[in-house]
Amino acid sequence: MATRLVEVQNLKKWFPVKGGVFSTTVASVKAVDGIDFFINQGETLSLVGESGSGKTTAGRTVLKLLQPTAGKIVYKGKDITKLTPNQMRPLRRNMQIMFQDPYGSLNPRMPVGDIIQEPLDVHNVGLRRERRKAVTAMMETVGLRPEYEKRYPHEFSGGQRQRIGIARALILNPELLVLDEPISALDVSIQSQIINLLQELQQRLNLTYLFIAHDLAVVRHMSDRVAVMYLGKVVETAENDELFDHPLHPYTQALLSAVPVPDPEVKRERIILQGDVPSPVNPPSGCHFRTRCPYAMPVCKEQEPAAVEVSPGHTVSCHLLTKK
Amino acid sequence: MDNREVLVDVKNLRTFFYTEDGVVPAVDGLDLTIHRGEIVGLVGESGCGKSVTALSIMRLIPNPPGKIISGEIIFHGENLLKKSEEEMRLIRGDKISMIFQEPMTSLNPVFTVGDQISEAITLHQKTDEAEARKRTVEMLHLVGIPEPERRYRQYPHELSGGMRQRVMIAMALSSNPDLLISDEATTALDVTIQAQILDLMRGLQKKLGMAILIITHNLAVVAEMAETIAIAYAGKIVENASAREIFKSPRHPYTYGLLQSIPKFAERRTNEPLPAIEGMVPSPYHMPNGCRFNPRCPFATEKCRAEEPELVELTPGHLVRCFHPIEP
Amino acid sequence: MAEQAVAAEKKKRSSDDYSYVGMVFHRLTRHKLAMAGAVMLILMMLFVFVGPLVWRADPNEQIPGLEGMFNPPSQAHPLGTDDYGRDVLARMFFGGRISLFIGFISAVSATLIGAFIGLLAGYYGGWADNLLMRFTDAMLSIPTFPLLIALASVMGKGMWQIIMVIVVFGWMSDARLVRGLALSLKEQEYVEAARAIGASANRIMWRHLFPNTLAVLIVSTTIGIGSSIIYEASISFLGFGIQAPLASWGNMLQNAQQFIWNAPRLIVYPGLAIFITVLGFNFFGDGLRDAIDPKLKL
Amino acid sequence: MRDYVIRRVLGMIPLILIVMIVAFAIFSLVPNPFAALIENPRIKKADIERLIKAWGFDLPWYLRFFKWFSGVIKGDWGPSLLYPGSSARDVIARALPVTIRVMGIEFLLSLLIALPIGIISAVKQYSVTDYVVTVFSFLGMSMPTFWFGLMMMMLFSVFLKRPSGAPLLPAGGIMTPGLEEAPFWTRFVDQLQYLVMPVLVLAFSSVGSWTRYMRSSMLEVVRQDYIRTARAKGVPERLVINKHALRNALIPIVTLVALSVPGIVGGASITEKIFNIPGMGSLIIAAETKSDYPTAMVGLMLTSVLVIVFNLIADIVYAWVDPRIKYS
Repeated sequence: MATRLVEVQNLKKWFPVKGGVFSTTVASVKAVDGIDFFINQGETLSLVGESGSGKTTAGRTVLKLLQPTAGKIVYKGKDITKLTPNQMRPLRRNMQIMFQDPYGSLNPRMPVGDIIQEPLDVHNVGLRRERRKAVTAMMETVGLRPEYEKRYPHEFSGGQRQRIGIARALILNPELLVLDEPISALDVSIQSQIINLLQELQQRLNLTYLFIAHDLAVVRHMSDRVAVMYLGKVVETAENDELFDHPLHPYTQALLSAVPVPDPEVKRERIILQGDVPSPVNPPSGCHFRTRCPYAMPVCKEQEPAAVEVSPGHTVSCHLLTKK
Repeated sequence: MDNREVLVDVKNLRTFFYTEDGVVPAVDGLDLTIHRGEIVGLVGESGCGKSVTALSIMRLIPNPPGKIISGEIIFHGENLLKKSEEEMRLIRGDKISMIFQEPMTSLNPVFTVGDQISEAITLHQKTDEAEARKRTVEMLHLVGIPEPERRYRQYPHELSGGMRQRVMIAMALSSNPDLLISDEATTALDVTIQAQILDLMRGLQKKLGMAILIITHNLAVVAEMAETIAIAYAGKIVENASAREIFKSPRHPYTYGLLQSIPKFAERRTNEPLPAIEGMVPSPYHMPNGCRFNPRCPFATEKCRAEEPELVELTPGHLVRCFHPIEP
Repeated sequence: MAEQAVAAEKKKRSSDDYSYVGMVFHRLTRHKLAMAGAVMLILMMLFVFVGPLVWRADPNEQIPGLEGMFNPPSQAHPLGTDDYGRDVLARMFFGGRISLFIGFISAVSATLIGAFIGLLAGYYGGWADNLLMRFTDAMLSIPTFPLLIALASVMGKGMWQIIMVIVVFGWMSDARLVRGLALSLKEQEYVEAARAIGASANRIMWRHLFPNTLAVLIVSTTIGIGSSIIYEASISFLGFGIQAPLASWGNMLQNAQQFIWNAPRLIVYPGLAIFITVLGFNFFGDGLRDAIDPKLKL
Repeated sequence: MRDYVIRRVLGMIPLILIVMIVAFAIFSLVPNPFAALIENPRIKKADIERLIKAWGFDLPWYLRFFKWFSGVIKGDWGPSLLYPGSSARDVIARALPVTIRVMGIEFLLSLLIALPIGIISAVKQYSVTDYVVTVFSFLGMSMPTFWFGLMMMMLFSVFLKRPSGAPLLPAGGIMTPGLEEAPFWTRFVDQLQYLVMPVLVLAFSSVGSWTRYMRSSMLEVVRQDYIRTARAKGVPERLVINKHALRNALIPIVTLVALSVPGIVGGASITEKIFNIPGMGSLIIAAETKSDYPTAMVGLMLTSVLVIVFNLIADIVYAWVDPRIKYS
């Protein structure tokens, strides 16, 4: 049995909406609205969803970059939900994040050597000389030429910048790495280079990935398990092949069928969802997906569906499955 | 092979940008043919010149710094590059329309969507205001916007991304163009919304019969939409064939590499690394000599480094710019 | 073969590889107005700092008697003499030094104070932001000039007092500017990355946010020097600034105003000097703004 | 929106209080005007002490502030020390119309000149016109008004004379004494001559900065995507600028205009002093140098409150012209 590295229970992250004469909180953006998932050591869990699904917020809340509104985050058996930023600091060595935007995620006024070294400085790891050596070694690991350490981010291409981001995230030898859409801003021919690098590093360093993405083809290639999010909720979780071969939630089914396939010979039956994702300030009652669901029933409006484990490791939150 | 009438024929187009840091040959000898009622996909990575091609056809290259240096764009038998600005204006939005990547920033924030569509109608058709308004509501209905009467009075920021792109499409199709250029029109949208918009475009194409030039970096999108696909690399077309040929037997090493490198959605997971194309897109200021793909090409020879290959028809309808095309 | 590759690599390092400062400098040298401004400022500096080495006259030495007053330009006095029979050229040198010094010190201090307040407000947000920004708003809604005069008359009329006064009323625009920048910068992913590695608030503010506001602050200081010089001159012109016999361009002008009918040229010199200096800073600052603005680059 | 306005109006109260206290605190440091009377042997010491007590100068400044402020709230703005026998309110009421006339004309004139020039300059960026406009804007912005005023005076009042030998334009004041009872047109022409120089001096510098604002706002807008969309649908260039771009470019300008209105009331101290105009600017400075704090404080309060009020108005106007902004 694999060891659980992270477990998240009923996690909520609401952002207040201010208004009224005295600027009081009049509503909340329910970005993450009660989700559960776990990640085993050494595996890749993908959080999949469209914009507004809350997947990015979920990733940042797990790292406590955002303070959760409710729920529990357990890291290696330890509840870290209530830790203050100061108490979190030593733990940050074990959990790192890599960002989507290769331009915005590197400080344009810092040479890349300093960018990669900064985590060592912050955590006071080793002597100054040793830190520089570690930086050199790390640059080689991610496929950057160490002699470029004096250069600034704008002198690198998008793919190289993402390598710098990986180097910064890995220099403290973390266990958990949150990958927040790490390749979606890259050119097609560069994406595969970064995917390969991430997979190679995972095997070599026994890393655990929380992979946040919307590109389902990449998710299928990268993940061990997949959790599908819709409007702040996880609607379905399963092993990779199980989810793609037997999607059970109507939203997952629609999502998978909407993905265009790079093969003109394949003609698939497509489920075209009607309408747009509702506002997370005022999500529909009951099941959040019911307003766009082709199978919506009266009960969906009244009651929120509970997560049901339909087969080992495959959980779905849908009234269609509980009705029988 | 294709007996349909040629609608647009781009020949040896060169569009350069003169920046402070040097000359950028964004489009450098590009050829492209679009037939009446055909959906053509123009695919490439950033910097390959695909958007500049679209703006060149529209004659919307900002000058300075950009300039169309040479070439011909034959549309309905006439060279668009020889047209006066006023003649060109009458073609834009009438015979050729265009939709863009960011539906939020592409709509004017201070006018209602109805005003913006009916402006397009009154510009090109002799209609009074009431007629234009009626036609706008029809168009909103046609592109699948519910409650068109109410939406008419709304501002762009009150609509969702998908709705805004529908508004853009309604505006572009309002005068029944012969050619619709879609520049990454679904890139910024979510998968399920992208599916809606692609579905809509396909449906409208069948109904109205216009040709569509789909510009995208997403091979899967053109696989679903296009009959003919042109692959661009560093300002030139490297391969041009029917969609089926491109995906079944790509002949250019770049096309081949690109197809290999994208993860396959329909295949079960393996732990094999993806066959990636090494290196990166060349800097526009320092184009490699010879074939522009040679520094990244596994099959490159001395000849590729010294000479630039021509675009040749290997089999009927299948054009490739390569000295060592991959055998099918 | 390998040598060729190295040569090609070297050749490639032209435009892509400018350091940021190099790139800004490169663009600045192509900016006509910025270069015109630079020339004006260099000439002004030469005039003020090298001039006294060439033309050694005591700015405060008076030629007594009526024949010493209001002399037209001559070999003994290239710009003539003023109402006390003092050498106007020498007074222009020393007045310029004081004006430039006051302009520079007060603009830099105002920018630093503004940047500090703006950074705190922008980074921490919440009540700290509210408090600091309400204070900034209050300071901005006080009409500057009357209070400047009041403060100047209270604090005395020395150079440092003038600098204080200009700083007290000069930091607000920089505070707003930096706050706005800090608000948008802290949404950048590299700031989030710094938080993710456990960097402290101080480190984020000074290592990540501040260096990224620096370029804008330098522009603001450059233009600020120009307006500080005008402030100094205005205060001195109204008689609340630098006091005679010490010369400043402002009080020379104040003095000359009384003699507009008999010696109008005394008005021309200091005013022209202020005008050219301020214009130089404005031209140069605007060019600098264009040079650091990535939006203008293709 | 209503909540927002209420919130902002409530927020204004502490702001005005802070401004008043800061201003009063600074003024209170100015020496007590009656202390100087001790030097005068003809005034009895007891009288001076009575005056000091009546004016509250025996109290610490914060208590004096409360005394003054409660008076202001009750409508008693205190007597003027500068003009014995008049109340501060009367003194201000005399200065206000003078300032509004000069500044109002200057304000409208600057906008009328600057806005079109700024637009042309932006549309023809990098042209000769643009360069000339830019250089002149900078000349205006860098010109020290006191010097420019003196130079103008030298030119129009010292060097240029009428045939009669009188100066071409009067050097200072607002009207020729003795013409108070003259017919309207005579007075009009007379007063107009007094306005020419101050208005020109002030307008030269504000035209400079308004032109820069308009130009940069316009430049920002013309590179937006929706301008490209307008061109792509065939909108004539004239309309692209005058309709699509201008509506957006004016949004920040309207705000700036609203923020500048209080300046019309506050006056321009130095210009008023040079041209000997009995307006608000020179009044406030004269009042504070003569320790006439009731007049100075009322003048300051008036301008500060206007600044704060127009800040709010600017925000409301912003929401009104930009449909994207909805304060909630």
